[in-house]
Amino acid sequence: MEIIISWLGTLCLFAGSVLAIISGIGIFRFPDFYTRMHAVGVSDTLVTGLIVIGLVLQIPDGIVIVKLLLILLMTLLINPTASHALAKAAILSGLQPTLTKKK
Amino acid sequence: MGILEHIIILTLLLLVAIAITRLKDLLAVVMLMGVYGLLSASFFVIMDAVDVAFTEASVGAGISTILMLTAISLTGRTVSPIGHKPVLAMILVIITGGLLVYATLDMPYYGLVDAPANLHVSPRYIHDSLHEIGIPNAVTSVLASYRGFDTFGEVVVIFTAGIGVLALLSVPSPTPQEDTNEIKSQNIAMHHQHLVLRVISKLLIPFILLFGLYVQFHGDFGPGGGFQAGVIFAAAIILYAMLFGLNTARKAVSLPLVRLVSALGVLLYGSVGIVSLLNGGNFLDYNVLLPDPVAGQHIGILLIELGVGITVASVMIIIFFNFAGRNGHLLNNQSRRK
Amino acid sequence: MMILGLYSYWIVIALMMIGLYIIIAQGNLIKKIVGLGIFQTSVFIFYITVGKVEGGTAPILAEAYSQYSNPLPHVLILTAIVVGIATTALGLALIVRIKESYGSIEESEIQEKDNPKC
Amino acid sequence: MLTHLPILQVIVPLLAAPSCMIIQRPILVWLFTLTVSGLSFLISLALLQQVMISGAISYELGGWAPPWGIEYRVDELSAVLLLIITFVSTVVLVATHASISKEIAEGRQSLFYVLYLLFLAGILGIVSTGDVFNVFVFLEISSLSAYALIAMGSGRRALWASYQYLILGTIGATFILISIGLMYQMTGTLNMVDLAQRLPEVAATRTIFAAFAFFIVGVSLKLALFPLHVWMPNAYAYAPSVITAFFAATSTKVALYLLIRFTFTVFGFSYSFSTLPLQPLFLGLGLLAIFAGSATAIYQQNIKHLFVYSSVAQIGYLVVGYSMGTPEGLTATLLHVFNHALMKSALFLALAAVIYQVGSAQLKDFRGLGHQMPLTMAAIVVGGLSLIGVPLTVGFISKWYLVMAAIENGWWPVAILIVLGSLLAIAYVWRLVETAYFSDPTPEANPVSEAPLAFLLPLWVLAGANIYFGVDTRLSLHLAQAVSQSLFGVSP
Amino acid sequence: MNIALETMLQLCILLPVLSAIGVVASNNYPNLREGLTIVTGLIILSFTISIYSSLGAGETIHAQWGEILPGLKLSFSVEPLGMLFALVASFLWPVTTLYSIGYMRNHNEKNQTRFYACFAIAIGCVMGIAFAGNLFTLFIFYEVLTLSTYPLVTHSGSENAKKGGRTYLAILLSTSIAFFLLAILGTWFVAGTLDFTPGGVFGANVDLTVAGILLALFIFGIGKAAIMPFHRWLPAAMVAPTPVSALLHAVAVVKAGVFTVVKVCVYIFGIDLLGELPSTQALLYLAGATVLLSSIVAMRQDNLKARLAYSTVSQLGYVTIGALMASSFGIVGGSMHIVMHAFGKIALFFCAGAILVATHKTQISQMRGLGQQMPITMVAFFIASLSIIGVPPTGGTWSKWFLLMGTLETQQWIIMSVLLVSSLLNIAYLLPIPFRAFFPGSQVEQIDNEIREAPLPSLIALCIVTLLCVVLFVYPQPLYDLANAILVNPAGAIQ
Repeated sequence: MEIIISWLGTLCLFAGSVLAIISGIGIFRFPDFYTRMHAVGVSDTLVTGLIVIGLVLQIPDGIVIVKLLLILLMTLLINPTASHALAKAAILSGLQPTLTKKK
Repeated sequence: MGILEHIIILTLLLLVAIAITRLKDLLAVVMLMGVYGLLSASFFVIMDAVDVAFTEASVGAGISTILMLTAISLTGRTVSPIGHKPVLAMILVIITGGLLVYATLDMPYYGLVDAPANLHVSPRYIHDSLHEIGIPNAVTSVLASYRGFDTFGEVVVIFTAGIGVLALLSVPSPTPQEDTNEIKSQNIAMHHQHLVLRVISKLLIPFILLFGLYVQFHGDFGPGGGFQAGVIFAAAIILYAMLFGLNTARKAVSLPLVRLVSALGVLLYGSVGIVSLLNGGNFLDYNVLLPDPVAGQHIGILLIELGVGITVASVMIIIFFNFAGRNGHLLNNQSRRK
Repeated sequence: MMILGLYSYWIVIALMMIGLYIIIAQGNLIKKIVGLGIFQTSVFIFYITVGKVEGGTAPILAEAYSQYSNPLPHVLILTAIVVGIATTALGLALIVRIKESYGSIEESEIQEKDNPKC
Repeated sequence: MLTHLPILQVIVPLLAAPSCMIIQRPILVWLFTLTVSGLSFLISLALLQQVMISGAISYELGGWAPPWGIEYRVDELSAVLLLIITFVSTVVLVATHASISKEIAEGRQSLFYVLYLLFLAGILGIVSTGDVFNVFVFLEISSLSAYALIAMGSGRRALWASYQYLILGTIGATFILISIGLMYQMTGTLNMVDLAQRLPEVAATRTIFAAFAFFIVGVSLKLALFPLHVWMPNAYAYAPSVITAFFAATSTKVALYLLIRFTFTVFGFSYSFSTLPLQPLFLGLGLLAIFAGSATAIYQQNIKHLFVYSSVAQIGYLVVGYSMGTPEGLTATLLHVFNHALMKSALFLALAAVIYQVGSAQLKDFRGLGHQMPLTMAAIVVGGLSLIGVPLTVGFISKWYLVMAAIENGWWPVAILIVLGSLLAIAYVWRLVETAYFSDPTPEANPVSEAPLAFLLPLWVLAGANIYFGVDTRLSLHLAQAVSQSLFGVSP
Repeated sequence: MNIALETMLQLCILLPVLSAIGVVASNNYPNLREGLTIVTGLIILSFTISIYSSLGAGETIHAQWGEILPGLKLSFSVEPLGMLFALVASFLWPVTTLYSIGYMRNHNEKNQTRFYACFAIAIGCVMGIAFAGNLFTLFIFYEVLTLSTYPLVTHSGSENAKKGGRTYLAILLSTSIAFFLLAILGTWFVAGTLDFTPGGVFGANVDLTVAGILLALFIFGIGKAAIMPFHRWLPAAMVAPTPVSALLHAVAVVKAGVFTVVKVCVYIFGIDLLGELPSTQALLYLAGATVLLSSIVAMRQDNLKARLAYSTVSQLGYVTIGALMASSFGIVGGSMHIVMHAFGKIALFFCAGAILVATHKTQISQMRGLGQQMPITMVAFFIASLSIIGVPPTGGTWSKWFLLMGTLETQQWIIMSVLLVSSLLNIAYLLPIPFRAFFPGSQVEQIDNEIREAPLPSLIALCIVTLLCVVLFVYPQPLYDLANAILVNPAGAIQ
């Protein structure tokens, strides 16, 4: 049983890391501000989620789990807000999304 | 163990630093500065320096970034390229660096257990502090008791900075009449813009304050202490000011009061020392505060940490408010003006 | 062995020097302050590296561990960090005032404003 | 309470500073500050007397024995420095209220006093602490308050000067921090006495050499030793007048104290002077400073600049005496520390008075002041003669000892150079005196009256001291010799 | 009166300072002010005389004013040479004051108070120099003398005066600080004492080269002795009001210079050592050169005061020569010349001043035929010139005579010829003035009868000093005794 849980944890951690890398690539590859932000904003939340869960599964210790879950809660709250704020700032400062792919 | 993380983090630090030298956009520079702080904080974690990491994260990545952002919002964000080739600077730097590298050649290797630094003074802190001070966090006990006077100096330094900023930037606060009008208009303007932000932050701020208090009083047992707590506390207020407008925030925490409080923090710290003087001990000797020395140490550390927290928080607030108040506008209007 | 034992110091020195270089070479006042920050932070890293003990853990005493890293450098650096932020704050305040009264934050422009002839 | 004097010396002004925030009203704050400074002057007197009787006093902060706790250690050198600092500060403060009320906006005056006290506490702490890291902390307290105080000066140039000072000063402080780190790494201690015992074992290492080099560079920056003096002229010239008087008299002295303290107490004389080429380096730089400083001073139109450059030269004298590495040389240096503090505070205070009355301190504004402000100008003349080193002034005494020390070292050329250096002083002092006494005021200049008593009183206390200690040298000489003997470990 | 001699000695130095204060206090009452000055002068004169007589009675007088640096006291003692100088100065002070009252008032100068105050302080310093018991004390008063006379030189405050003052101060201060102070320090270092001791302070086994260097430093350092190339200040100082030039630049300052030279030669080096030093000869020739060159320059001056100034430079050379010849005759001649030249030259300056006041003429070429209007002045001028030249019946004869004896004694033929030639030069640049005045020669300009003699006080002073020039010829004995005593029994008493 232990083994399976810890393996699940490892899996989550791995998946999270891969996702993180992918979103990192996304930042570079995507054409304009908004799409890049999309890449980060969406995936990051998921990444942190996965990693936290992974850790929880790895370390079965009461107080630690509580702390981790708190962290998860915070990120779930803050990450989207941050992306929202970014996008808003971009719009307010008059940055137009490029709808057609640049050549 | 360790080598991998080392190389990764240190290389990242190097990259960031180099990027900073080359960049021409101050906003990016400042952001990278924050990244640099965060990276070094995580490096400190690897180095077992959790308290330092905590502080560096809250200061290097937090407050100082905010201050710099505020500053560039006032000064503009473009850097005009340097005309001349800084050969002299290069030479100077190379000489200095060369000297340092030369110095390393006789250094004890990294992490050596029996390096002189780890043999002479520090063993006592590790072995005896538990029954001399009675709190598990050796860093806190050294910080607050063995070298308590340094910490007092540190508080005074931050206080000095606060006074200095006041002396440089303080502007007479607006008359209540126009004040209220301003607030109204701003509120209306902002309410539409920042609904989400406001809601979320309203949600968060209590948590932040709570966390601040936790850090403040948990410092004896885990990482944390007055300084980090103060910064976190200030961060909450700053967040509030950013979203609800400086003047609203001024309503919540009046600057004159904050000034007074910042002084009181230092005085609190000092008076602990004075009391121990009067009880017949030396300055900052907590053993004499209570009949039982260890209990005395406890109460003493608690009080001075409180003093630190109060001063740091209030000074940070002073600094930020004076920066932000420098140009009558609200802070986040800056981003539009760029 | 020497490389293994000292490389971290060398990288840290490199960081310090980058900071110092920014301070001296850059003409933009804010960038100088940033350089100052990097310089100081790197010095902090150096201190902390000195205090690290192989196989040690964070100096929060518990029965579980016997080997701890050296707490003293941590304390010193806590103080030093505060000093750093204080300096930064003051420096930025000065810059804001300079911008207001000179209308620029470029060393060269300010200097030629101060003595126009030369 | 007597046993607590060393710490009281520092925490009295340190705690007084935040208390000022509570008082608020400038005039009251001023009186409060004055009282505090006077009090710490008394404390320093008591300390000096104790030290002279019983030798160095050690005080364990927090009751933790060094090297685990921080130790305060007041020996002859520290005691003398404390005396000088507190004396000058008190005297200068008398004139401060009047001068500040014209130079600084009403709302910021109380802040000014807070910073003043913080600076005072900072340098007092540097001088009395026995822990190298504590030195760094208090160095920063004093520096930060110094930047702010300078920036409060009139005009935008003050801001720019203060910024430059901030950058260079911080670099200097960080260098010192690096040096402390290296020392700690090699010895594992931060306590000066302990360091002194443990350094010799590792003295041969390249690390300690680097530590030494970094310390020297850092402290030379703070000391404004030529050619690292670039920050000083503007910083002092554009600071509020009283601040210039206070800084010029004390802050470079404190840097010199650090230099002496580290090279003699921490690294040890033999290491500092035998193993390393410290002597020729400082001798050369000192002589350069003397001539470069004086030569630049001659061409200044702003009298504040003029005297600041002369300070650069005077620092040169100090360093030359120090570089001799003999008890006589050190005695001469310490005498000059004492005497130069008297001269410069008198001169700059007089300038403050002139600025208070005339509004600026350009050379042309001095035309005819000899008749309009006789007492102030007379004080300037006394100070000037002292700078030149005319008999019956303190300047002569220190110059006499400096030259004697050089000759006893067999350094005839140096002796000659020192003497020639003082000729340059004639040039720049006399330009001022001549303008003040023998040229009539420009027609458009409106008539000026003598400065108020608030200036004249402290001014003449200082000018009188300039003459008194030039005639009766027992006190200053006794102190200087006691200090150098204690540093060289010779029994007095 | 029965005041202890020590007290008198100290009062001689203190009184002038006190009177200076008094002068400043009595700013608005000119009569009180000048009266005070004269009275002080007379008191001091009486003091010096009584000290002198007691010296005859064979007492030794010392006084001390505490220790400035360990081993360096402000000490005073009376010995013949100093006595000589003190007598001259203290005698000429009241006379000059008398003169300057007439001069300043007729010339209605401004800042007269400052003038009298500095004047008094200057004399106090001169007294201090005369009675100084060691080099240190002497140096201090020497410097203060420089500073206190600077305002007198710059008195008028005109651009020209300021320039003069600048040169004056620059040369005097810099030479004294750069060389004199260094020499003193060197002496202190080598000999371990600065007290004036008969026969010199250096032991038998002193390094001659070092001592030689020190001597050179002394001779150049004592800028007031106006040895070339450091003589420029003296002509520059002629921008001062005439009484100042008269007292200070004929007597006090310059004589303080040469007095110091003699004193150093006798009491620091001692003439025996002096003879052996390598540098002595060279310096002797330098002094000779000074004498000749300045005389030649003097001939080419048309401004009377300038001419007198250069003549002073050359006459000072005599004294230095006398001192450096390291022979008893030389010393006697030199020290006597201090006195003789003092009287002669002050008389000449008084005349110049009188002419200036009466006719506002400064150029010699304008003075043809002045003899008719101001006979007394011109006669005085004639006699004084004789004294400077050194022909009977004037005091100058004796000093020149002893100097020549000295050259004979030491076989300094070159120096001897220098002395002779320069005497001829003196004739050439001094005598024509009175001659032209009385016998204008063929081209007689019309003479305006407006011109009268100078105001009475000045005239009286003028006559006194001129008379003394003659008296000193008839009755030089006490002077000679003093001068002789310098080497015979320096302790003091004269038999």
